[in-house]
Amino acid sequence: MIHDFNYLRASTVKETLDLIDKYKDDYKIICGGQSILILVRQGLVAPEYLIDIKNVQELDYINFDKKKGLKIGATTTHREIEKSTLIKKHYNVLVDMEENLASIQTRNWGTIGGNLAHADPAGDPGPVFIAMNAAVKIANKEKERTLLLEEFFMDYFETALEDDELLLEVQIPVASSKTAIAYEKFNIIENDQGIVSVAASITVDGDGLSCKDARIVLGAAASIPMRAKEAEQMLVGKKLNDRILDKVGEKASEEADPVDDIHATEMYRRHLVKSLTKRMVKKAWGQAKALS
Amino acid sequence: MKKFTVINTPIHNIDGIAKVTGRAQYTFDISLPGMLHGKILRSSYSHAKILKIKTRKAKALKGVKAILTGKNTLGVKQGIWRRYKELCDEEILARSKVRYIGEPVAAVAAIDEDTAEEALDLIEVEYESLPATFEPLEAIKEGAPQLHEHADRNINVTRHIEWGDVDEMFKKADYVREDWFKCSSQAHVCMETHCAVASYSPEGKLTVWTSTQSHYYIQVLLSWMLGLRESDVRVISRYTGGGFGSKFELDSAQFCSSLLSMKLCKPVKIVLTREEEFMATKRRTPMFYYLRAGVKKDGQFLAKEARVFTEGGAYTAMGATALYLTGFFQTFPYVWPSYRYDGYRVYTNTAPTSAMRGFGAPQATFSAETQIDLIADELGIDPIEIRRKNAMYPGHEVPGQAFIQSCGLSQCLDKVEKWIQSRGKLPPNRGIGIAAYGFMSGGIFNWFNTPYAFSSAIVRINIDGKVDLYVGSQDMGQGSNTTLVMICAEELGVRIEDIRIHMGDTENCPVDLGAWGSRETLMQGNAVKMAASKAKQQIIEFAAAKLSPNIVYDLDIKGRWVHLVARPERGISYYDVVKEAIRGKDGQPIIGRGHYTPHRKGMISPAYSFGVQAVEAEVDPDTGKITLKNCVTAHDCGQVINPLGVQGQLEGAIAMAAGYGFTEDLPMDEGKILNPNLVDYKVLRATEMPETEVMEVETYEPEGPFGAKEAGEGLTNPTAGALSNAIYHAAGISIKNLPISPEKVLEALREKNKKKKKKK
Amino acid sequence: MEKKLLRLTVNDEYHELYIKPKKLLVEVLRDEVGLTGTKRGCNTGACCVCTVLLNGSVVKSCSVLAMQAEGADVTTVEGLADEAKLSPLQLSFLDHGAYQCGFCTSGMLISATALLEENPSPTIENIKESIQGNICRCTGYNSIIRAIKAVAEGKYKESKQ
Amino acid sequence: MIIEGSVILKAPIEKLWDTLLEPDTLRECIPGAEKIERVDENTYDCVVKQKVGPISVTFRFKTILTKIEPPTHLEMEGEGVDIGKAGRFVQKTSIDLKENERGEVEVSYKCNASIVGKLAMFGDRIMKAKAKKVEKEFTAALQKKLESVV
Repeated sequence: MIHDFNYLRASTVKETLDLIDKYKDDYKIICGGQSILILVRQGLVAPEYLIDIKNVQELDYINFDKKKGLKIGATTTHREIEKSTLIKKHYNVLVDMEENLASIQTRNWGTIGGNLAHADPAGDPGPVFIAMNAAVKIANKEKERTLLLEEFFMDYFETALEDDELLLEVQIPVASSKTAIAYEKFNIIENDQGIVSVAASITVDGDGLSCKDARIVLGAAASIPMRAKEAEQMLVGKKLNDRILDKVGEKASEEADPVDDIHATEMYRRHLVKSLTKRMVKKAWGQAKALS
Repeated sequence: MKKFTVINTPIHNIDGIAKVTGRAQYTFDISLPGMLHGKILRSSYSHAKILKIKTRKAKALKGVKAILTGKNTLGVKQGIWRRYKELCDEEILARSKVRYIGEPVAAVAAIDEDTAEEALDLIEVEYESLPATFEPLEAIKEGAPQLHEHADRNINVTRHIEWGDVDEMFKKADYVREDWFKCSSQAHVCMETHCAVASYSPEGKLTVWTSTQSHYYIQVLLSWMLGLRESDVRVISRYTGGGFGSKFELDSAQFCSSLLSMKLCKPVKIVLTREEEFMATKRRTPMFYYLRAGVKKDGQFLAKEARVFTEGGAYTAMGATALYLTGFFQTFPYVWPSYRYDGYRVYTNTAPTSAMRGFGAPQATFSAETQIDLIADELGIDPIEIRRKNAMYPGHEVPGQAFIQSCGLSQCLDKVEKWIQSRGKLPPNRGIGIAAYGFMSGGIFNWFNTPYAFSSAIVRINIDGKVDLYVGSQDMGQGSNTTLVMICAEELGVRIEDIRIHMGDTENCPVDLGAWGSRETLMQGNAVKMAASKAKQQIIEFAAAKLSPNIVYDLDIKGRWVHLVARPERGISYYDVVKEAIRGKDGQPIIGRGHYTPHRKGMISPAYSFGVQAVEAEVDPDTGKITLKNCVTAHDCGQVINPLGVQGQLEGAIAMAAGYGFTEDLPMDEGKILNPNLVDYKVLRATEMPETEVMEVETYEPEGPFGAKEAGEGLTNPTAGALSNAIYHAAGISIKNLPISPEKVLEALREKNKKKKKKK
Repeated sequence: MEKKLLRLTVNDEYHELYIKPKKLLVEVLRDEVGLTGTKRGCNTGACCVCTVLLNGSVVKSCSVLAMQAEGADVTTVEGLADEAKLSPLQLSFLDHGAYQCGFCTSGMLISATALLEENPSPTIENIKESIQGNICRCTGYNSIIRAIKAVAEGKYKESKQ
Repeated sequence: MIIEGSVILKAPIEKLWDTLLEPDTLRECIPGAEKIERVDENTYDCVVKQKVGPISVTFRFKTILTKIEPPTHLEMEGEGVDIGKAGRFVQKTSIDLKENERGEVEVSYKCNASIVGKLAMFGDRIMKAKAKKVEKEFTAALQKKLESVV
């Protein structure tokens, strides 16, 4: 049952921040509402004030600049990202990721800001954005701040957002011309939430043979989308071969901290982390090599 | 002239336009003036005594109109197996004890759903927790907590089937193998959840709109539970949003809304939430299967022994039928010279398990067909060959159980074999598995103890030639209305648009037991055919008088043309005859009545469908993930009535049965279902459906209308077994524990590799 | 809780309604506007039987607060036919038996309508993706896919009606 | 849902036993414990608050010691409800203390906990994850607390 709430519709960022500040003791933000509404409907979340930012047009944008990179406003829908020609051209992995994110119905109404703020460790954008070294812009009434997305996620459904803060934008830096990113999630039903997911970003050397930089991010394998940093390190300076892939997969699997649930045991999740890590590193590496 | 004019042409569902325009009104859509909304408080204990229920606070809530508990009922223990008192064990609103999480303990009516739900939180129930038991193999042990006083060791029903000399035949066997199988539960997931709108009037009449598969059963069970005369309960069900076996027993929405409405004399609507649907409505019966089979070197079947323990849940429901049918269909569709079956249905503190599409047969087919492939492999015999060798054939008698009249199994095997050959060499990690199956066309055993014919129909022909067809069957989407209209049109010699069907209303329709057990085409179909034939006879009598042909000529009607069979051009328009006939009958419309009850047709069913299904699947050895590629079915449903309907039934069955095979499950923790929502319960989506192909093998079933048999549930039987065999042939692993999750596949692959290494 | 004004256009008809802010779009369509063709099948936004077009895009009307549809154009299954003239998709669904119990049908039709609006010549893969979220427990989807494909292939042009 | 594990501590077994039964110990170690009071010899009144993202629950429940075999074995069970009616919580726990030859004590515990109600609808995944986290924090805190006993 949905408990009654006061509905407040904001149309600008300023208006939103004022409302948040005013009602910071007992409010929730709703935008696409694809996650929060499920909880509200079960009566598990019952805020006094619901602040609707769906109409905050100024946060609905996708901007690209060759030097500064990509900026996506928080109220941009998944579908806008999926269909953006800019993104398709420069960050195709995001299109792949979005195409496999839930149903079209969800992508049409759900927003990127809402997805990140909900902080489900099984969410798709988190791992991919972290692999891209994304940052988020956050503001309260007083000031704005920027922090790396990997520092934004704190725990299951917990973020670094303070009670008076609003997520404004995702920022993705320009990647090196020799970087490629691959993402895959494992599920039984297509477009379902991943039982485990892995994003890998590989930057190759000038010769294209060895790895200059690597980022491996695991989804649904811990309380937050997590980087497998030791596994990443094992790749740097190395040439790609099956042995190293095996080792990197093993390491990522060790680093993961998954749980047992009805969809998979902890052991199986670790196995999936290993398999997907190997696949994604190989795939990204192959693509990066093709770039050079 | 063609053999048929209507039958065997693809006809879209006659309810179609209402459905594609959103005009079809389901119970979920019904709203009556002054209607209240009800909610049900359910037990959060798997086993507990109810000490006290305090409703004062809840009653004080503004907008709450009534709160009822088990104390406000007549205290009847009901059950659908009415013939046996000890199997009537469910009160629906528990009076003194709850036996599963989700069992109703109180019902609230309020001005809206939110208020009713708020009231639930204010009802205080004092329980005394009791030790509980959840697994049949535990619950049956001496000393396990007992659910019902009458059931020692929680044994609810036992069933023994035996023929031939099993022990002797085992001695003759060259090869004997034993296997254990575990068949999981499954949720029906009707898109329309259980719901009812009940309206009681001070005259003493109760009208209930509900989403059901059998308005007759609901009428009878409600009248029993509420102390009303059967005819004072009217049950209406025009459109039902899916049934699959979950909607022919009395449910909590129907009972509680009726009870509340009787108290308040106002309409009360109760719609179960999806969570309630998962937790507290009935589900497919989980089974533990022990199988021992003895065969000759050349693959000839000799002896089979089966022992089954089913997780019954807290009440009998239709579980007694599932227990019998799984034992019977365990030998299907083969000739086993000797067979011994012992089934035990065990009460557990879980939601009751009952009927679901296939009714015990999918479990039987999965275990039997998986074992047959293991036997074939061990003996080096081709899977098709071993099945062909032992296939049932027309005229076969299953001793003491059934007589097989039509049977197209061997033609089905031929067709599927050809298809497999056409696939050529498969890519790595791909395999094709087959499973043969059969199913009944309606049940014979009268456990409900109905004094009525199993099916009845009335045909009334009006002055303009329009035919009113009254049936008691229920169309829940399977298309029985269309099938019956086609049968009626064919028999009468008119067109589909000449017929208007009336169903789903106990007040206007003759009794039929409802849409379950794949009974409508054959049983209701026979009744319709008989009614139409009787009406037709009257028309022909008039036509004969008018045409005055030589007495040796025979008359018939086809395409609205009443004519001499030998000289079709000599005839008279159907419309003209009808007009005159009615005039000649002193203005009475032409009426034909039909009915059907099987007599002398064995214990199970008057007729059986047969088929063979091949599933092509791919296994990812890295993750264990299964992908369905193709699913091809050769099916003998006798004379096909509506090819479009058969195809729809087949494809729908594949989606549901493949889900049973590898994605759907109801895991529990201490009796609590862990995935009571459609996020965590994995139903196949469009993206998971394999390519499907249906190959009809037409036979003529003497007992069926125009030779037709069932084409509904049987199709659910083979898929899990065929999938399990496909995985066996793709990856060399046999998984005997449903659902075949990627994790189980991976584990089995590891085991296999370990053994391989050891051998080296 | 005080009711608030909601203005929206449903199937080309303008409505001004006073609703509790907690009402979902599906509830307003069914209970206030009186169009019961749109169904509900779950409480978790997982079955898509409640799919409607909101400003031309498919959404789950159970996962949109009605207040969020302020000023919007909504199309439900009741808006697909032109009086008695069924839309090509509706006709094709009939011919292909692309429904059984019919409870998911309105959502399916709306999803398919949106697909063909955006992509008049979809592949089978595109069709599957477009109805990926919509659960149908009866048909096994393949008849629905065939029905949509037939319309995309031009088999239900105006003349056919 | 079963949570089990063990810690090895260097302290006299009797002392560990006594500390374990102190309400303060439990209050300090159970994450989110707001109140744990001994009502009688074998009964504790507890209020534990838990939070997963936007969802907060406060379980008010009784814990009864059902088997006490000092200083090696303890069994308890409890049940209660969320004050917001989000669910009913049931737990059964056994704790074993075992001395080894090195003079250390292995404290092993097994808890079978279950939540029924709206909260459970939220998903097994989250519940399990939360339980794992609570367990980790509990073990760490208990270890610290018991170590301080020495």
